Formats: sequence, structure tokens, C-alpha cells
Amino acid sequence: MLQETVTIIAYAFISLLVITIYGLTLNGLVMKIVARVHGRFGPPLWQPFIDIIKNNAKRTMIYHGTMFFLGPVFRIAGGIGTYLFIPAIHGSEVFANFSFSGDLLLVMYFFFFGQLGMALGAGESGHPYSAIAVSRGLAQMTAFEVPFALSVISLAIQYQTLSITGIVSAQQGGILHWTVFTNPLATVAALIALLGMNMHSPFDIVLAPQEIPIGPPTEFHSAYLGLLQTNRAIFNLAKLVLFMNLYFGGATNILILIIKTFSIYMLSVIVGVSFPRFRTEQSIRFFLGIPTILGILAVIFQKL
Amino acid sequence: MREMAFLGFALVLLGFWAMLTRKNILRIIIGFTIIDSGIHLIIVNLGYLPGRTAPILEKGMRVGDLSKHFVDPIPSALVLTAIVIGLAVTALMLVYAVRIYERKRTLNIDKYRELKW
Amino acid sequence: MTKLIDRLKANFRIKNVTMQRADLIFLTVPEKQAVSLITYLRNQENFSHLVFLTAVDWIEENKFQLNYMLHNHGFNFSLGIRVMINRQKPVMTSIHHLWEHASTYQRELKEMFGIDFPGSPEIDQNFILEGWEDIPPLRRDFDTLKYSERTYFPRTGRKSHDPRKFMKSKIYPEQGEER
Amino acid sequence: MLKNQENQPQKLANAGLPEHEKYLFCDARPRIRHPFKGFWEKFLNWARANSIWMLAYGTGCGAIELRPLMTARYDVFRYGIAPRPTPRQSSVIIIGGYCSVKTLKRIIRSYEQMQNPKFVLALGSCTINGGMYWDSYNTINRIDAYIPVDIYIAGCMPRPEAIIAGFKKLKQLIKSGKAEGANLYAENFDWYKANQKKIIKDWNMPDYNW
Amino acid sequence: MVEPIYLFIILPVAAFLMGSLHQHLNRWQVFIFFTVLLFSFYLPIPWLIHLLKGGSTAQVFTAGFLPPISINLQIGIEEAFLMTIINLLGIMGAFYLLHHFRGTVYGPILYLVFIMGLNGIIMTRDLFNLFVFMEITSISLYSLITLSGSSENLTAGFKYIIASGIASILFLIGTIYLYYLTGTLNIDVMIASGYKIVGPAGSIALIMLLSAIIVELKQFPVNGWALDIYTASDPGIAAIIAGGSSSAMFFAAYKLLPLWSPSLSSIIAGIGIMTYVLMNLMGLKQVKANRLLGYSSIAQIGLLVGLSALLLHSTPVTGLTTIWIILGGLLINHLLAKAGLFWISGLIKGESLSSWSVLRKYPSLLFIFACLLMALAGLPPFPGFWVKWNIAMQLAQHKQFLWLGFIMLGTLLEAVYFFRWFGLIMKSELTTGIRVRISSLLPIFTGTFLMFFISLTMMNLLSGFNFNMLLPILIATLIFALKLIPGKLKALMTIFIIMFYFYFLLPELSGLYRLFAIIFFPLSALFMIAAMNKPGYRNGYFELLILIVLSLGNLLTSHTSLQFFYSWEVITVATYLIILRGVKRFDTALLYLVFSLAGALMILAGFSYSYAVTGSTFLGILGSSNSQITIYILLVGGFLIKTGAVGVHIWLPGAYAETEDDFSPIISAILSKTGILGLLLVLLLMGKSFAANTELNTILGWIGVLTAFLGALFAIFQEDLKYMLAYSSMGQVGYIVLALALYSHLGWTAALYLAFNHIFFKGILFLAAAGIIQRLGTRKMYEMGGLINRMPLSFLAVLISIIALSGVPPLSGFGSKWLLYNALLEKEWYLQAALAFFASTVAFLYCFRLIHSIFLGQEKTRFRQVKEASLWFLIPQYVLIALIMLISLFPNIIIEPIAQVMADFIPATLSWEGNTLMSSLGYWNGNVIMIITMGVFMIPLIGLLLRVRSMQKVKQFNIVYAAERPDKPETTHVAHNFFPHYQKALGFLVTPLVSKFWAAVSEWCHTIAGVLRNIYTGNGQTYALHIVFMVVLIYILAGV
Repeated sequence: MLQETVTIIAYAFISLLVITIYGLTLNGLVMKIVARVHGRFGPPLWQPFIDIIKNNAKRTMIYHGTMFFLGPVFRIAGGIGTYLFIPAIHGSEVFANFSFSGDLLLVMYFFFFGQLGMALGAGESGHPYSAIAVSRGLAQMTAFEVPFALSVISLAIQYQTLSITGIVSAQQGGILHWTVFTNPLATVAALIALLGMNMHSPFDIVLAPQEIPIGPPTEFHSAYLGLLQTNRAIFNLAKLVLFMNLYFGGATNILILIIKTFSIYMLSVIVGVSFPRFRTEQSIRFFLGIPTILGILAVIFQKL
Repeated sequence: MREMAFLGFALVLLGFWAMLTRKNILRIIIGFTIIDSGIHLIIVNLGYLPGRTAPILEKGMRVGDLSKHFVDPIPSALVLTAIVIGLAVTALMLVYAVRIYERKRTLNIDKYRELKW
Repeated sequence: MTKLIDRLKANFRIKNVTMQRADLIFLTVPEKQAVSLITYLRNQENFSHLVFLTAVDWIEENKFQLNYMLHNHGFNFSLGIRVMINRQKPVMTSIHHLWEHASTYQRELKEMFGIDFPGSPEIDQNFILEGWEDIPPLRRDFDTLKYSERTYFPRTGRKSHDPRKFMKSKIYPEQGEER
Repeated sequence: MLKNQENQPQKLANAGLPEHEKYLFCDARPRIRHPFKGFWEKFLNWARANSIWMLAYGTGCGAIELRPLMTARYDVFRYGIAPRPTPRQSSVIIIGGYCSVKTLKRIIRSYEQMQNPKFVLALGSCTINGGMYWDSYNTINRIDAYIPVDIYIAGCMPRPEAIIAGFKKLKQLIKSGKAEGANLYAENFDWYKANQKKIIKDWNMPDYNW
Repeated sequence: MVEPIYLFIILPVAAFLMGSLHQHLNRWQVFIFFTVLLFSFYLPIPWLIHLLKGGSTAQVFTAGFLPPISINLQIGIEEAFLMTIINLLGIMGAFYLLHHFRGTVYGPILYLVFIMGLNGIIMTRDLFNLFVFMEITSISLYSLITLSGSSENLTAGFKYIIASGIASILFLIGTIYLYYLTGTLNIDVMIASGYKIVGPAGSIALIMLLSAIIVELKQFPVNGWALDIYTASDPGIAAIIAGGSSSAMFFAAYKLLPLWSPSLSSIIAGIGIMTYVLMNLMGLKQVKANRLLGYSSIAQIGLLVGLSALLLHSTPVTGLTTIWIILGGLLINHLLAKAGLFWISGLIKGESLSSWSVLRKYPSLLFIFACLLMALAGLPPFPGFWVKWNIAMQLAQHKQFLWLGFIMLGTLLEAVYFFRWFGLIMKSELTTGIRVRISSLLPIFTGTFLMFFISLTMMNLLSGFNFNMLLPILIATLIFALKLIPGKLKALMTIFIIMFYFYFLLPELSGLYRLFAIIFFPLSALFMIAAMNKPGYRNGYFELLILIVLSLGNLLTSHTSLQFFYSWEVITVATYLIILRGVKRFDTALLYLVFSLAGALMILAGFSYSYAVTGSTFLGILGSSNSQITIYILLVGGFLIKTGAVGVHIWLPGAYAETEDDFSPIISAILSKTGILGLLLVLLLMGKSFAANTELNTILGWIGVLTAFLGALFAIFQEDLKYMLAYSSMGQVGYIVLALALYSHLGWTAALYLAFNHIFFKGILFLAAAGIIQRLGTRKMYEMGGLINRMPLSFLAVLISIIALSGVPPLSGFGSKWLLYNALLEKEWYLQAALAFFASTVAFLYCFRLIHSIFLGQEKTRFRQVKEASLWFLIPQYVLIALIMLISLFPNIIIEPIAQVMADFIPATLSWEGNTLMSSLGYWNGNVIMIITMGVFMIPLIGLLLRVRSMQKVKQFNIVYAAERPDKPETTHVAHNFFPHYQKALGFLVTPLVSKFWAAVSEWCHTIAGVLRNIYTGNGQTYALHIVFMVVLIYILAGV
């Protein structure tokens, strides 16, 4: 029993380490790609690592209070937790993570864990911009969760299970078994929701550096920011892995995982570099419009 | 005697007309007494049977024949009671009229509308 | 436009009418009549735009000259109104009730020249200079160099050149220092 | 290495603030943060040098020269330099040219809100000796009397190339461990404050903006 | 036994004596007066006992002849009963009028004559004699009215004379023609020879007689004069008119009932019930107290008349007891209550409704007043309640649903104006005009006491005496009597009493009921701890709480729908009173009461329909196969009102938010579960074959999910802390309704799990809110801020509870969400699931807003000195937190029992594998999730803690700024209108359509009432015209 537990935890650490490194590299890669699109060289691939080191190397920190202190901790715990509840690689023992403890619903609700903590931390900083950004972020979140939820429901109808492992195994056996082909409406709805989740343009009003410095993390710096940046890599990848599992047939080895998650991520990157920004109410209306209708259609088609 | 009944009804209607159209409460009271009289006529008329006498016992009448000789005595009794009651009510109404006039210095019923709705 | 000037002259004591350009006339009006003239121009003559309000320090004459620049968009014509006020006690009637933005000019004048406009909104608040304690800096009796030397930390070894000469000597060194 | 901090009063007076506002601001003194020794510090300095986040705050006319830095032509991103909207997260503040008293106040605030280690890059001759505004009643003559400057870039204005060169120099300084402006500021805090307060007359902020 | 004929000798003789010898009698006069009245009261009592023992009805023949020649009186059980009551009222009224009669000799004389007349009306069996007695009472009344002699009085009296005169004319004509046709004046003989009443003459005679009776009964629309009489005459007289005269006249009408043809009978029913509805409707516009009472009196008599016609003629009711309870009960209820109210009105100087607020200074009088109002509104434990129940049952049994609907409408309207009045008294400015005399108080108290007693009798008659049903009231009264005990001790006593009751109750309950008992008792006792915080006596608060909580227990133990409904109404009333105690304006409490009563009426209708179909009130069968849809709709509708479902939710926010801070947790966390209990019971008792399959469940589900969604959406736009929590409660209960509607094992498990969870976190939130509000003195969230440093414990409590509320793992809220979605997906309610998910994300918004606006952000200067919330608030909060933590870590300890209980009803679909909960779709291991979350939380935390040495704690204004430093905390704290973009995007959904709708309903009711009452022009002639019109109308309607 003990040995088993230790093994699981050790595996989880390995899985987490791999995914963190990959996540940060992916961020660097995306920066590079965006730069190339702009016609620049762009920062080196390892720039995110340097940034994290630099932030952690800051000699001073301030804190506004307990929740401010705990905010980034909540955030990264949310990110790590979300990742660890998703089986990353189908059939792999190392990358199965803790998926035995809960199903898709758990993952969907665990998304909120980090959001809540971060929001609390940002709130305690007392900076008005943080509060404004949190208000925007939460409002936008409620909106994009709707098409995503509909899409997941459609999946639940399709596969008659909420277990992610179950959904992945149902998609094995060829590219045409992937949800993206068997249930395209749900996939499209969810991918649009993913744009919102990733907070890339046009849904980046939450961060809006020119307007409300950088949104919730306005006051976060040094090691806090280091944690947040690490989380950004992990949480981002957790979402990508989830989407890969749900809609793109999962991955049977790390290479496929990298390819698939990269491709999914590129979608929001491409949309991000080519669209201007929505105001909050516009993005709420947007998500509750076409994507939601797509989601409803996906549910209805599956029910039929 | 049917004429009497019609007269009675005519009086009732006349009285009602007075009650409903006259504004002076004294006239209303008079209307009321006219109705009373009309009703008394009707009642008496109902009890009247042609060819019979008043239900007053006299010597030499056999008790068994009473119902054949007399008109129905009950309406007469009723009329007596009704007259008494009508009198009482009329008297009261007049008392009211006097006292209302003392208070309000008017007999117009339209002016008594402080209580409504 | 001369008609306008004639009309104005009928009602106001107008002096020194100078035709600067075809579409710009300056005139001088006594302090007492200034506001009524401006009001008249705004309401009757359609000078709807207060372009600026500035001041000139005539320290020799012990006067401040206020310049009200009005513009008539209908005729595309500007009218500059000069008002000379006392320099010792510089007080002028505010015109913020005619144009709201006049109060900003007046705040600036208060800060830079010390001209008071009683009743103008926020007239006593800092405009650009936060916590200025010296005499208003745009008055000509204020020595800015001395102030700067006194207040800031002048870096020693600074050399000043006449830019024109200096650049010429740099770019065309063959021509020598002089010309 | 630096003066012992115990002798200094631990609390700041915050005399510029009205009494009822004093509780709203932290009154702690900035403290000297000693760098690590040896390789570890070198490694950290390397990271600091390769991830320079500059505060996107244009304090003067020179700010216009910062924009091209981020364009495809100059692309400072490749040196790990990126703009950052909040001073908390930035490591370098660029004084973009002439600096009036009013601006200085904002510069001090922003500078103090940055976290140690922090660097100052001053652009243009105005920051060095007042430049063409040397005799102005409202433009300070040398910025290093008020905050510790790591690099001056001369010119009116310096071109982006010059700024990049400045950044390169800054990187070298950081790597060599010489860019300890924040500690310098903490060490000579009273001197800097006195200078600042000399010209900023309405000092309505705490003595140190944490 | 004294021959009743003596009544007609002694009373006039005494009157004559007093009149002629008054100079000599002096003090003896009062003595004689009361002796005679006592005699008249005593007279029917032996008869009543005799007749109750089975004695036969006695006939008294005057002059030794048999009818029709002579007049006969009858004293049967009804007469004896009514005479006892009326003569008792006579004594009490006389006592009350004592001071009024002082100085005049005529008063007592007229009064005696009047009482004699009433007795005569009751006893006589002769039509003409009835007329005579009617005239006797009328004439004595005319005179009595003039005694005070104001001009209003006189004009009112004059109108009365006109109307009454016309009535007597009609009566006389009718009588004489009936005599002509049947040859008799004796009512019984006439009824027996009813076949003779034929032809136009017969029907016209009947119509005339009927019209006269209707005028005398003051039915709509021929009652304008009566209203004036009630308004103008001395309250003592008005009491006697309302109580005595009307009752006697009603009895006269009751006697004549068999005379009418069926069509006339239904006209009577129609007129009666229309009177009831319309008078109550018009009462809405009334602002004068006495006139309002007049409206209500007329309405009550209308109800009596209508019911007697309905029950006795068209559809004869079997079972004397029922008639006794309905008519007798209603009569007594009305007689005592209305007389009492009129008597109280005599004490109060002002005319308007609000001038009664002086009663607040006399708690006992106020108590009596409230009792009388409740009695009239038909609320327990007064006779009116039993009457209401029986009316519903009987009418339903006879399929008179339309009439039942009208009666319920009337009841509701009556409750509206009565309780609005009560609210006005409690909340308007204190007035001073009152004169309290012992002689006036005595009858009032006696009457009320009598009413209790009668109610007890009726309870005994109806449902068998059940001590449990009385216990809550007894205990509450007992505690109320212990006035001077300090509040804290009372709170402690309350907790003990509740726990004791729980201790005794628990063994009697099983399964589901046991779960609900746990919700109701220990948890409300826990919330009661918060009440220890408030100083002072808090009279009424604990008593009402005990009443509520113990009645909740009775709800669980009730076996019949009557017992259930009784407890339900007790809870409603007690809750209303407790809300009214706390609120600043009475309309919130009124709104609660009106909606609750409407809900209760729907429940009553449902029960009665079920009774009509099954013939049983036993709670265990509800309806039969063809009636189930109606019963389902009625009952579910009623209970949904209680849960505050969307559409009927407008009472909820006010009631939850405006009530006292330490009651809010109880009402929102615990009392909202009564509706859930009701819904669950309905679904259970309807029978599986129907309830599990009906499409109505889908509608219920949609209502639930819409409530959840809109509740959450409303909550995010609230600036008021308690309103936000109130709307949040509405939303959370919506989830529970949704889960219940699923009718599946998983769904019901989810529902109860949600219910428990909701109690925990909403309890914490409301308690925390109470603590904060107590310290801060404001409820506006944007005025708060930064309180985390001042109230860290409250902050932690709120944090835990909002995590639990929003369903974020690892706390217990996620379990409820997991169960809910699994249940929804299992049932294939996909769109509902999506909307529920949306609602839960929206809930996230207000959760954050709540904690941010209060605890985070900028601390306000004026709240720098506030202290942590009171310990009494914190204790229950932390107990609840411990519970949340416990069930988060070991969800099984609560899910397992719930699932087992639910498995009794529906086969289980939930299974366990160790700690992992398995549904058909997914799985969830709360225990492991908690551990993992803790783990991933601790690692970065430790990492960050290592850096703590380099950290500097800063103050609230040390935020990033460059240009201008923050001005003041008030302007720096972002809290007001926190989600403006949401307002822009989805604000259209929260347009208060429902409030507008109900406001329009209210507005229209008032407008119609306002228009309708214009018929009472105040002109005596118009009233006479009304009579004429009515005669014509009856003629047309009767179809002769």
C-alpha cells in the first residue's frame, strides 16, 4: 500500500516535471512564432525559464496580507491539481496521474480552484485594477464555460461516461474515432470556449496591459510572479491535455501528446494574433451566442 | 275588492317613487308612510273574502261555523301589528329628521354624505 | 470686418485696432468693458470659440496684458482682444461662465503670472507646478537661471554653445570658427 | 559591506502625510539586501541580465524612442528585454528625457515600487545636466541626485541603437554585479530623500513608496 | 329548565320597570340590568345541556293554540346554542357599554329590548312573528344608535331606517303572499307545503322575502347603509350589531333556507360568496378602522350565508358535526372576533388604521388583537382555521370547486388587509390616543379566551385531541408568560427545549423524516446560539422560534393532512410574526405572509381535492389515478411558493434579508427546507406510478433550474449583503427543486445532500453577515472592504462557505454538484444540466463579489476600529465549518445514510468502492481529492514560505501607482456595481418582470376595489335604489 502510494506520487512528480518543462518551452516557442509572424527574431526559446529564474531571484518582496500571499499558491495548486486529475497519456502508468480520484466534472470544477484563489489574492492587494480585472475575468469565465459545459454534456451522451480515461479509450482505433470527427459540433463549441479559457486575444481584456496594467497580477511580483508563470505553463497544458483527451483522441506517448497539444494551442495563438480585443460584455454575448447554439445543437444531435 | 289591492300596489309604487326621487327627507318619510298604507291595504285585501263579515265574535255564533262566516282574521291581526310597527318606525324617522335638522340645518338627503365608500 | 469694428466702436471704447492678417484683428479694450465685449461677441456676433487666453508681462509699464482670442467659425475670422490690467494687483473678471474651458486658462494664468480670477473653478489648485513657493515663474522679474542654480544640482563642466554656430563649426569645420 | 542598518531609525516619519492618512502607508525603511556570494549570484545575475523587464512608462520626450525598440527593426525581445506595465514586476526604469519636478515625483514613486534589484537607465542630455532646459525653473538638471542611475545614454535624443547599446552595457554591469542601485539607494536613503524633498515642495506621499 | 317564553316576559318587564321607575331605582338599575341579562344567558344553557344529551327539541306554543293560529317558538340545539352565545355576547357587550349607558336610562332599556328581539328572531318559527322581532330589534337599534347623537351617527341611522324600512316592506309583502298561498305563517308548515308556492305570485313572494332577508343580512350590493352604521355608531353598539344582530339574522335566514327553490338557493350562495369576495376586495382600499371592520363583518356574514346555501340546500352535507363546525364555528369565530375588534376600536381614539399603533404600548391588548385578526383570517389555532379546513374539504367533496376558489380568494384578500393593518400598527409611528377601562377590557379578554376554548373543542371534534399539536403553542405561551427572563437565558432555554423535543421525537421517526428532523432540530438549535448575542428581553422572538421549530417537528409526525396543514399554518404565521418583529417596513413581512398564505391555500386545495377523491385525509394516499395531475399541480405549486421558485419568489429576498440578522440563517437555511420536505412528500405520496413518470416533473425541473439561474443572476447585482445572500438562497433551493424533480435515486440523494450543504454554508454566510452587520452597522457591501484584518475568523468562515457554495473541490459543495450533474445526465436532462452549470458559474461571481467587497480590497477609515464579530456568531459558524470539513473529507458519512434512505423509495444507482463514489457515469473520491489538493497546495506554499524573510508587510495604500496616489479608501475600493459588463450583457434578464407583474396585480385589485366601492355613494336614496335593483336582478336571475 505504502509502496504503491509512493510510486504514484513519484510518477506524478515525473509527469509534472515533464509537463512543466514542456509547458514553458511551449510558451517560449509560441513567443518565437509570434515574433516570426511579426518579422522579428523574438526571444530565445528558453526565455520563459530565464524569466522565472529572474523573478524568483528578486531580493525583495512585499505582501499585503495572508490572502495575497496565498493567492499564487492557490493558483498554482489549482493548475497542478487540474493537471494531476487528468490522465495525460493513455495507457501510461507514469502519466495517468491521479485520474482515479475523480472524473471530468472534478476537472471542470477544479478549474475554479485556482481562479478563486487568484481572485482572492488579487482582491486583497487592494489595487482597484486587480478588482476590475477579476470582475472581468470571472464574468468572461461564466460565459465561456457554457459552450464548454454543453460540449462536455454532448460527450457524456456520446460516450455514456464522464471518466476521461473512458472517453479516451472510446476514441482509440484510428483518427476517425476522434471526437473531432464523430462529434464536430461539440468540438467546435469547446474549441471556441478554449479561446476564452486561454485568454488570448480577442478575449484578453482581463489582462489588458495598456488599460489596467496587467489585470489580476498587477501587484504580484518576484516569487509570486514566478509561481504564476510556472502555473501558466502547467495550467495551460492541463487544458490542452484535457482538450486533447476529450476531442482529439488522447495520446499514447509523449510525442503524440506534444504534437497534439501544440496543434491545439496553435489554434488559439493564430486566432490571438489575428483578432482585436473584445470588450467584456461583447465576449459574454459572443460566447452565449453562436458557440452556445453550437453546443446545444451538439447535445441535441447526440440525444437524437 | 281587487281594486283595493291594485290601489294598494299603486300606493306602494307611489311611495317608492317618492322615496327614490324626493330629496327632502320629510317627503321620503311621507313616501314611506304611503308605502305602509299601501301594504296595509294589500294585506287586508288578501284576507278579505267576499260576503263575509269582520271576524268579531258575537252572540249566537257557533264556533264551528266561524270560518265560514268571517273573513280570514289573521291578515287583519297582521295589519294591526303592522300599523303599530309602521307608526313606531315613522315616529322614529321623524325624530331622526328633527335631530338631523338640528345638527345640519338641512333636510336634503344629498347633504348627508359624509360617510361613503 | 470693418463693419464689425464699427459696430463695436459704437458701443465700446475700442482702441488700437490692428489688422494682423486678413482674418485676424487685434483690438484693445478697457478692463471694465472687456467681459461685456466678449459676452457681446459670443452671443451676438457668433464668436463661439475661445481659442486661448494668455498674458504678457509688460513689466516696464507695470501692466499685464491679457489676450483673449475669439474665433468666428461662420466667417472663419479671429478677433484678439487685449486687455491691460494692473500688475500690482492683477485681478480680472472670470469668463468661465461663457466657456467652461476658460477656467483652465485662468488656472494657468493664476499659477504662471499670479493673475487672479475670483470665482473661477479650482482657481487656487495646482495646475502644473506642484507646490510652487516662489513668485510666479512666468513673470519677468523671476530669474529662472538663478532659481535653477539655487534649486537643482547643476552638473559642473557644462559648456553652452550657440547651437547655430556650434553645429556649423562641427559640420563645416573647414569654414573655421567665424562664419 | 554596507553601513549597518541597526543605527538607522527603523521607522520613517512620513511627515508629508496628514495625520489621518499615515496609517494607510507603510512606514518601514528600505533595507539593503545583500547579494549572494559566488557562482550562485553570478547565475542569478545572468538570469537578471537576460530577462530585463522595463517599465513601460514614458517620462519624457525620449519615450518615443522606446517604441521602435519593440518593432521588427530593432526587436529588443531577442535580448530578453520586454516591456512590463507595472513597476512591481519591472526591473528597469527608463528615464525618458527631460524631467520636470512634477515628473520626478512620479519617477520616485515608480522607482520605489520596483523590487530589488532594480536598474535605472537615463536617456538624453536633459537627464545628465538639464540639456537645453538647463536653466529652466522646472526641469531638474541631473537625475542621479535623486535616484541612483546605472547607465546614462547621451544624446538629444539617443537613437534606438544607442539605447540598445545602453542596454548591453547595463547587462554587462548586471552580470558583473555592479548594478546595485537599489542597495545604493537604501544605503544613502536619507541623502536621496533630502534632495528629493528639497525640490518637491508638496510632499504628499510617504517617505518611501513600498 | 326555564321555559323560554319567560325571556319575553322578564326582559320587557325589566325594561319597563327601569323606564318607569328609574328615579327610584338609582343603583339598583345596573343590578337589575345585569341580573336580567344573566338570566337570559342562563336560560338556554340547561336547554343546551339537555339537548346535547339527546333531549328532544322543545316547542313552545303561545296562547295554547297550535300553529298556524298561534305563534310557536322552538328551542332546539341550534337555537339553544346560538342563544347562549348571543346572550353571552349580550352580557359582555353590556359590560362594555356600561360607561356608555351611564347617565342615560334609555340605553339599558333599549339594550334589553334589543336582546329580547334577537332571542325572538332565533326562536320564533312564525314568519310574521319573525318580522315583528326583526322590527323590534331594528327599532331598538335605531334608538341605540342615536344615543351618542353625532351628526354622522344620525345620518347613518337614517340610511339604516330607509333600507330597513324597505326591507320590512318587502318582507311583509312576501309574507302575506306566502300566507295567501299556503294558508299558514308557520315556517315549518310553510316549508312542508312548499308545493303550494307556485305561479308568479309564489315566486314573487319568495323573491320579495328573500330580498328582504338579503337586505337585512347586509349582502352585496345592498349594504351601503350597514357600512355607515358600523363606521358611525359607537363601537360597543357596532360590536353587538356585527356579532349579535347579524348572527341572529343569519339564523333567521338559515331557518328559511328550505323555503327557497334551488335556483333561488344558488342565487343566495352566489350573493353570499360574492359578498365575501367583493367586500374583502373593497376592504383593501379602506383606511378607517371601523369601516374596515364593517367590510369584514359583512364579508363574513356573506360567507356564512353563501356556505349555508351551498352546503344545506344544493348539496346537503351529511354529518351534523361538519355543519356545526363550519357554520357554528364560523359564526362563533366571527361573532367573538369581530365583537372583540369593535370593542378594541372603542378604546382607541383615532379613526384611521394607523392610529391603532398605540396598541404597541399594551402588549397584552396587542396580543389579543393579533389573535382576533388571525381568527378572522382563518389561521390556527383559532376556530376559523378548522372552519377553513372543513369548508375546503366539504366543498371539494361536493365538487364545488368554483365556489371554493372564490372563497379562497376572499380569504386571501381578507388576510391581506388585516395583516397589512397589523403591520401598520407594528411599524407606523406610535400614537397616543387610547382609553383603557377595565370594564372594556374584560369582555375583550373573555371573548378571546372563549375562542381558544372553542378552538380546542373543535380540534378535539375534528382530529381527535393530539397533545403534540398543542404543545408548541403551550410552550410558547408559557415562555411568553415568563416575561422578565433575560434574553440569553431564554435562548438557552429555547435550545434546551428544542433539543429535548428532538430527543423525544427522534425515536418516533424513521428514514426520511429522521433526516429532516436532523435538519430541523439540532441545526436550528445551533443557529440559536447566535441569538445569545443580543441583549435585552427580546419578547416574542424565542417564543415564536420555539413555535416554529416544534411545529416543524409536528410536521414530520403528522399522519393526516389536517395535522400537516395545521402545523404548516402555525409555522407560516409564526414566521410572519417573527419577520415582522425584525423588519423596518411592514410590507416585506406582508408580502411573505400573502404569498405563504396563497401557497397554503393551494396546498389546502390540493389536500381537499385529494380528500374529495379518496375520502380520507390520511397522509399516505394522495389522490387517485384520474385526479393526480390536479393534486400534483396544486400541492407542488403551494410548496414551490414556499421554496421561492421563480415567478413567486418576490417575497423571498425581503423576508430573508430584512428580518433580524440572527433569524435570517434560520429562515433561509432551515425554513426553506420545509418547502423541500413538502415537495418530497408530494412526490412520495402521489404514488410511484404517477409521480415517477409524469411530464410535470420536467416542468418542475425547469422551474427549479430557472430559479437556480435567475436567483444567482439576481444575486450578483445586489449591493446589499443580505439581499445577495437571500437571492443566493433562492438559487440554491432551485437546485434542490431541480434535483427533486428528477425522481431518481441519485437525484434525491443529491437533493438532500444539497439541502444539508446549503444549510451549512448559508448558515455560515448569514451568521457571518449578522456578525459583520452588527459591528459595522451597514448592509451595503461597497461600504465595507478590507475587513480581513479586522475579522479574520469571519473571513475564514466566509471563505470556506463560499468555496463550499460554489462547488469548488475539494470541499463538500463539489460533492453536491457532482451528484446533481450525474443525476441530471443519468436522467437525460442535458439542457437543464447545462443551465445548472451556467448557474453555478454565475454563483461563482457573487461568491467572489461577496468576499471581495467585504473582506478584501481597501479598508475604510471609519471601520478601522471594528472588532471581530461576536463570539456567539462565531461558535455556530465554526461548528458548521467543522461539519463542512468533515463531510468534505468523508463524504460517505452523509451521502451513505441519505442514499440508503432514498433506496427505500427508488432502487439505488449509486455505489461505493471504498471511498470512491460510483454513479453510472462517473466516479468521485472525496477523500483522495482532499488529500491531493492539500498536497499540491502545501508544496508551493512551503516554497513561498522559505522566502518570507525577504518580505515586507505593507499597508493598504502601498499599491502600484505613479501619477496620482490613491485619494481615500472609499474611492479606491472597487465594489459598487461590481459586474457592470454583466449588467450590459445579461442585465435584461434581471428586469423585475415578476415584481412588476405582482405589483400590477396588486394595483389592479386596488383599482377595481376603488371603482367598485363607488357604488357606496353615501346617499341613502342610492342605497334604496340598490335594493330595488337587486330585487329586479334576483327576479331576472331566478328566471321566473
